[in-house]
Amino acid sequence: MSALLQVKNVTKKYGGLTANNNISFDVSENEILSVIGPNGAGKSTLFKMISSFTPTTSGEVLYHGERISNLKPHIVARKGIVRTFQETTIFKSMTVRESVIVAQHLRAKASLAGYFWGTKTAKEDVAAFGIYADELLEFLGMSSISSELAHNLPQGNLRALGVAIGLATAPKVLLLDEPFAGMNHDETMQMVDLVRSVRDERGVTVLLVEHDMPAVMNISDRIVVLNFGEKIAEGSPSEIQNNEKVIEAYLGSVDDEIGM
Amino acid sequence: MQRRTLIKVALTAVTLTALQSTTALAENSVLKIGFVGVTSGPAAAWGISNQRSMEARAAWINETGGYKIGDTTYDIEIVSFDDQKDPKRAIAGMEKMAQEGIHYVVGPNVDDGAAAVRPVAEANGIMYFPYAFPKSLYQAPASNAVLGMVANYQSGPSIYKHLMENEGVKTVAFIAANESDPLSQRDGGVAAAKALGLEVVSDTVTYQVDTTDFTPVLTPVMRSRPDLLVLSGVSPANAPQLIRSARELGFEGIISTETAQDAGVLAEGAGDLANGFISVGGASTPELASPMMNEFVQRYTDMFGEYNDESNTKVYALEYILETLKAKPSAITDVEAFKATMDTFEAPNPYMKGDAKLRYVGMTSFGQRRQVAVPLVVNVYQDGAFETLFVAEVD
Amino acid sequence: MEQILANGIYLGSQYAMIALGLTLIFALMNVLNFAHGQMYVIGGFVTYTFYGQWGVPFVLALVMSCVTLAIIGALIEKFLFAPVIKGSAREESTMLLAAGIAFLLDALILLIFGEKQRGVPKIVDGVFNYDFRLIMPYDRILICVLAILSIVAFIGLMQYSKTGRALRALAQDRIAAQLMGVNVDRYSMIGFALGAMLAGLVGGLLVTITGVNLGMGGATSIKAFMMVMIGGAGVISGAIWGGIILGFMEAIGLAVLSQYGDITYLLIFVSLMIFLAIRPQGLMGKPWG
Amino acid sequence: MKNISSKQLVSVGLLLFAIFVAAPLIIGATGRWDFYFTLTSVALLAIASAGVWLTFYIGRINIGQGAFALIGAYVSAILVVKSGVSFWISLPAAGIFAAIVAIVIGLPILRLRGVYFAMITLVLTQVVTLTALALPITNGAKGISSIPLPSGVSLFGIPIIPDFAAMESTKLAFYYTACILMIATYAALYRLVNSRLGHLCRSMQQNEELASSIGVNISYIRMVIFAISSFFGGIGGAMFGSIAQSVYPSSFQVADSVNFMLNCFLGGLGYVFGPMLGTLVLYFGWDLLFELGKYQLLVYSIILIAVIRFLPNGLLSVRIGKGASK
Repeated sequence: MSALLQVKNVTKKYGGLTANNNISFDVSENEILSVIGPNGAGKSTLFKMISSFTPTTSGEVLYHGERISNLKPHIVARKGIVRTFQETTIFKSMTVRESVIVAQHLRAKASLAGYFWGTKTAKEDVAAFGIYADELLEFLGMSSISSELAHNLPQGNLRALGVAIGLATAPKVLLLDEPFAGMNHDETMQMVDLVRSVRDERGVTVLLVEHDMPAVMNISDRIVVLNFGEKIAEGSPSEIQNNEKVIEAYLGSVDDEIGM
Repeated sequence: MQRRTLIKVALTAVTLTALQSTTALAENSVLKIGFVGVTSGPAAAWGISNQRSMEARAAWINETGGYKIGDTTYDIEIVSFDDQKDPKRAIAGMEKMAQEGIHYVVGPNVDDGAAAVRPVAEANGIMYFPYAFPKSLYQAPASNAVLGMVANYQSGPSIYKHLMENEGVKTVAFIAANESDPLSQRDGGVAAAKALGLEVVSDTVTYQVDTTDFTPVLTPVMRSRPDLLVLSGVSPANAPQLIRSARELGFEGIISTETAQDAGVLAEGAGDLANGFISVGGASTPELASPMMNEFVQRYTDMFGEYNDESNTKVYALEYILETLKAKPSAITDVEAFKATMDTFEAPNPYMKGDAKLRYVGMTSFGQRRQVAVPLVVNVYQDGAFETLFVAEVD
Repeated sequence: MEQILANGIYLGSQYAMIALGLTLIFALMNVLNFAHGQMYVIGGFVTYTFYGQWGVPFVLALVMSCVTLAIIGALIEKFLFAPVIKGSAREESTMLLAAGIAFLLDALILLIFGEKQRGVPKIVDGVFNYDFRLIMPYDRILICVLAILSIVAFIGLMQYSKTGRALRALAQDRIAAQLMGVNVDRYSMIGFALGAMLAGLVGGLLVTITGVNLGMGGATSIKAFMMVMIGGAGVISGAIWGGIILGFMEAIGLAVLSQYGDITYLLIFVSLMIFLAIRPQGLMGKPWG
Repeated sequence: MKNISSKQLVSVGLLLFAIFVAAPLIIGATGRWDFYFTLTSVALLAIASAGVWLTFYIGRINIGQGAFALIGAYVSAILVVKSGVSFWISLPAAGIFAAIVAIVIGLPILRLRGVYFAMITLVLTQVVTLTALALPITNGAKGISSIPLPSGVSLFGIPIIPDFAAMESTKLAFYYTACILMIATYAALYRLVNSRLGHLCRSMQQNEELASSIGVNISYIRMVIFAISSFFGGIGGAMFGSIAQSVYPSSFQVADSVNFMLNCFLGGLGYVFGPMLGTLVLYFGWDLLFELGKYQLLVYSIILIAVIRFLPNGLLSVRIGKGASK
């Protein structure tokens, strides 16, 4: 498989503090890759750099060989790399369906002025948005809550809403920010299934940053492990599970979580 | 919501009717005279002294049986509108006056308001008496505005000339607030001073209207060491502060302004430092005030608790309107008759000793008689009161 | 040069005090208090009434200003801001309330204290004059010292007293403060009263120099906003720096640019806009959404 | 796009009826001719307020609309007086110029949020006032006065010299012009808010980061919205200049900017027609309290405070009852 997304020697410094040091790895097409690491390992920073929400200090991120780091977030999104957020980042006073419709911005064919005047293309767009939204919500099993206001949703649904908003943009790569955080076992399992079906049925490459070891082991094709801003390991779940450095990094604090 | 609105509307209605019923008790016919000016906010002092002098005079007239114009005796009612120093509101105020059937309005107090109400006044046949100096308001083709006081381009030269001749003033500095009226007055003052052969050593320094501390503002002016410091169009609030700061910075020359000031305010704000400050006033200094002026001051004080020396000038507009109407009763509803009367009108000035006259002037400045002949009384402040420096006439 | 420095310190110290009260209220409740200037004016009028009219000693009159404003502030918080904040979908609604209160206070000031400029007798006579290079009347020096002392006292209060610690906790994180056992409602009221009191105190102090009139309110509020912006909203040290910087900008601008007349403030405003474009959170502030 | 429901159609019909039939009839019946100017003012201020409301819609508190109204007034006045352009051409020109200025100023300041944006726009009004005082083309402190009436007015057959019959129709002409402009503004606003651009604005108002993650060019949309907002401000200001036939640096002040903001708050930020209602209530309310004399401001402010105290989400929140749950 060829590399779809390449992270090349990416470094981020905040003043004297190095959050990420010289990190490189590739993400292949149609794979689920997880970035894990203990608290403060630099996962979030890396995630933000890949989605261009923060610039790199040095190094670059390539998509199809084209640089996507240090751009504006919306431009990266236009290229097909879309991130999700943790649950608090939603469109609070929109319904689920409205959120998903708004999120189809990139699929619009008409111009903004076209929508204002109500041209034919715009009308077709609007109709298409609705159909796609309903289809997507059904796919995600969210049809029953499609007219709920987002801020009234329980936490589990919020996560799914985040994924729905991300998927509504019809991304090539979906970047998920701690999709399992704060979930109980059942919810986690549902989410795992969801993420998998996103990849399997929609052909979306998934890169996720996560804390929850069992879920990551379960879902990932490959895993990249960070510690203190450095990449310490990369490989399949079973390789990672037996990697000395990883065990050392996680020793004590989160032993039980890894289940070793 | 509906209940609440209803209550609100009901309350307003009740208050309104209550107020109206109190004014409807009079037996005489009522002659309404309008006032559109600023009676709230930063410049409230200008309008309030105006409004109160009208109200005090009206109450006095009504108490003594009314005002006889032609065969009818009228009670005078003052209808005031607070324009908040906003030209848009001033238009609304003038519309309101038209609505009340008023043809004679005092105000507005500032240039922009006076210019903004012009279309309304002309369209509705309203004569108005602004306290604003732009000449275009009074020159043809404009014809409905009558300048209610002495303009700075008229008083300035007399003051400068007096000071040149009597005090040996040779250099002058101007300072003005960064606002339309004061800046225009400064420019007028500078031109007048230059015409008289004075050397203008500083005329660029301005201050924000909201300045509270004038030391930094005045420091560069003081460096030019003028003989005379002119505070162009200074508001009564700023005058004492400016005087105080100038004196504290060691300024020993003369300070003057061409607007009316209040002795009490100067005494409180600058104390002895204000001694020698020259300003333009009406006729209430002991040397000039007639018994009627003294009674007016007394009645004003009784009515509002405290007199304002700015009212010396502002009492005149109402008097002019009434006297002119008395001379030409048909003008009550016909401003053209009023205008025609203005050219020849003359009546004794009740507020001044001697044989001063009320008449319309302005031929020199405006080419038509669109200014009330207020005596140009130049005052000098001394220990809490004004003394008359000299009196001049405007033509 | 000495004169500019002295003017800058003098202006800066009084501005900093004005900004402190505003920023305190903002930090605690996210309320942009449009009525701050009016509170300052009331402080001036109260001191004027007690000291200037009734001959009460100046210090006592100052205390009366503080007490009056603290009471007004507490009442406004308890009966207006607190319920509106609770009932409103957006916290911006408090801006409308603050503006309404500014109108109300303006109306009350006009009715109670009148439209005239008011001043009080000088508290100290004489002018310090160093060879005409540095001229500063003694009363200004005294007020400047008093202002700096008040600022120090205020910082001390915020830093070391129980109330101050509670207020700081509240400013940092309302919910966390509540969990820590801080009585949020009570301390919001205390904080608002304290902010209003600061406005009253500076009003009382400055009436001896600048006098007071009802028009000062709105302009004072806007100046205070600018200082808070320069320093960073809701940060105490920011308010102090903002005040000092604005004071010096005025002192320098008025001295250097005097021959161009009208443009000092224009330049101050424009440079402020440029500054904020580069550093949106002000000098000391945290980025705030 | 939602179809317009019959209820909405009825409301719009009622509004049009009120403006074009009921108001003139009532004024005619009661003889309160001065209400024409009051209503004209309301219409024009509502146009400017609509702009402020629109910036709220992308989550920015705009206290600088007075600046753009002043710019609009000056552009129109300068074009009419100095270049002899017809007022009806200067009107859109004023709006467009205001929009261009908004884009230039917006580039740096639209990055600011919350109180910072609010306060910098507050300063903006003063900047424009001071600039108008300093520039030669605006005639500095002397302002521009004696601006000719809009040339189109001659169509109604109005001489400039006062004439009773004629003056009433000047009022009427301005009233209708202002109302038509207002209706056009709100129709455009309604359309905009319910079109894709409006949805994007809402998404930005609620979360700018999330909006940019779904590919919305937030800085571009901010700019577009701010430009449209200022366009409205410029139009409102230009019309006012034409009615007053004069423009001064103080024609629009900080107080006006604050009032525009208050109009929006009072009407309710969640409702397109909120600013229109807010303007009507605030401006008309002040006029109705005229009889109270020196207590006018006192009563006005008490009523204002009472409304906010009991309806913190704006007047329209009562009717719809939304937003009460949070």
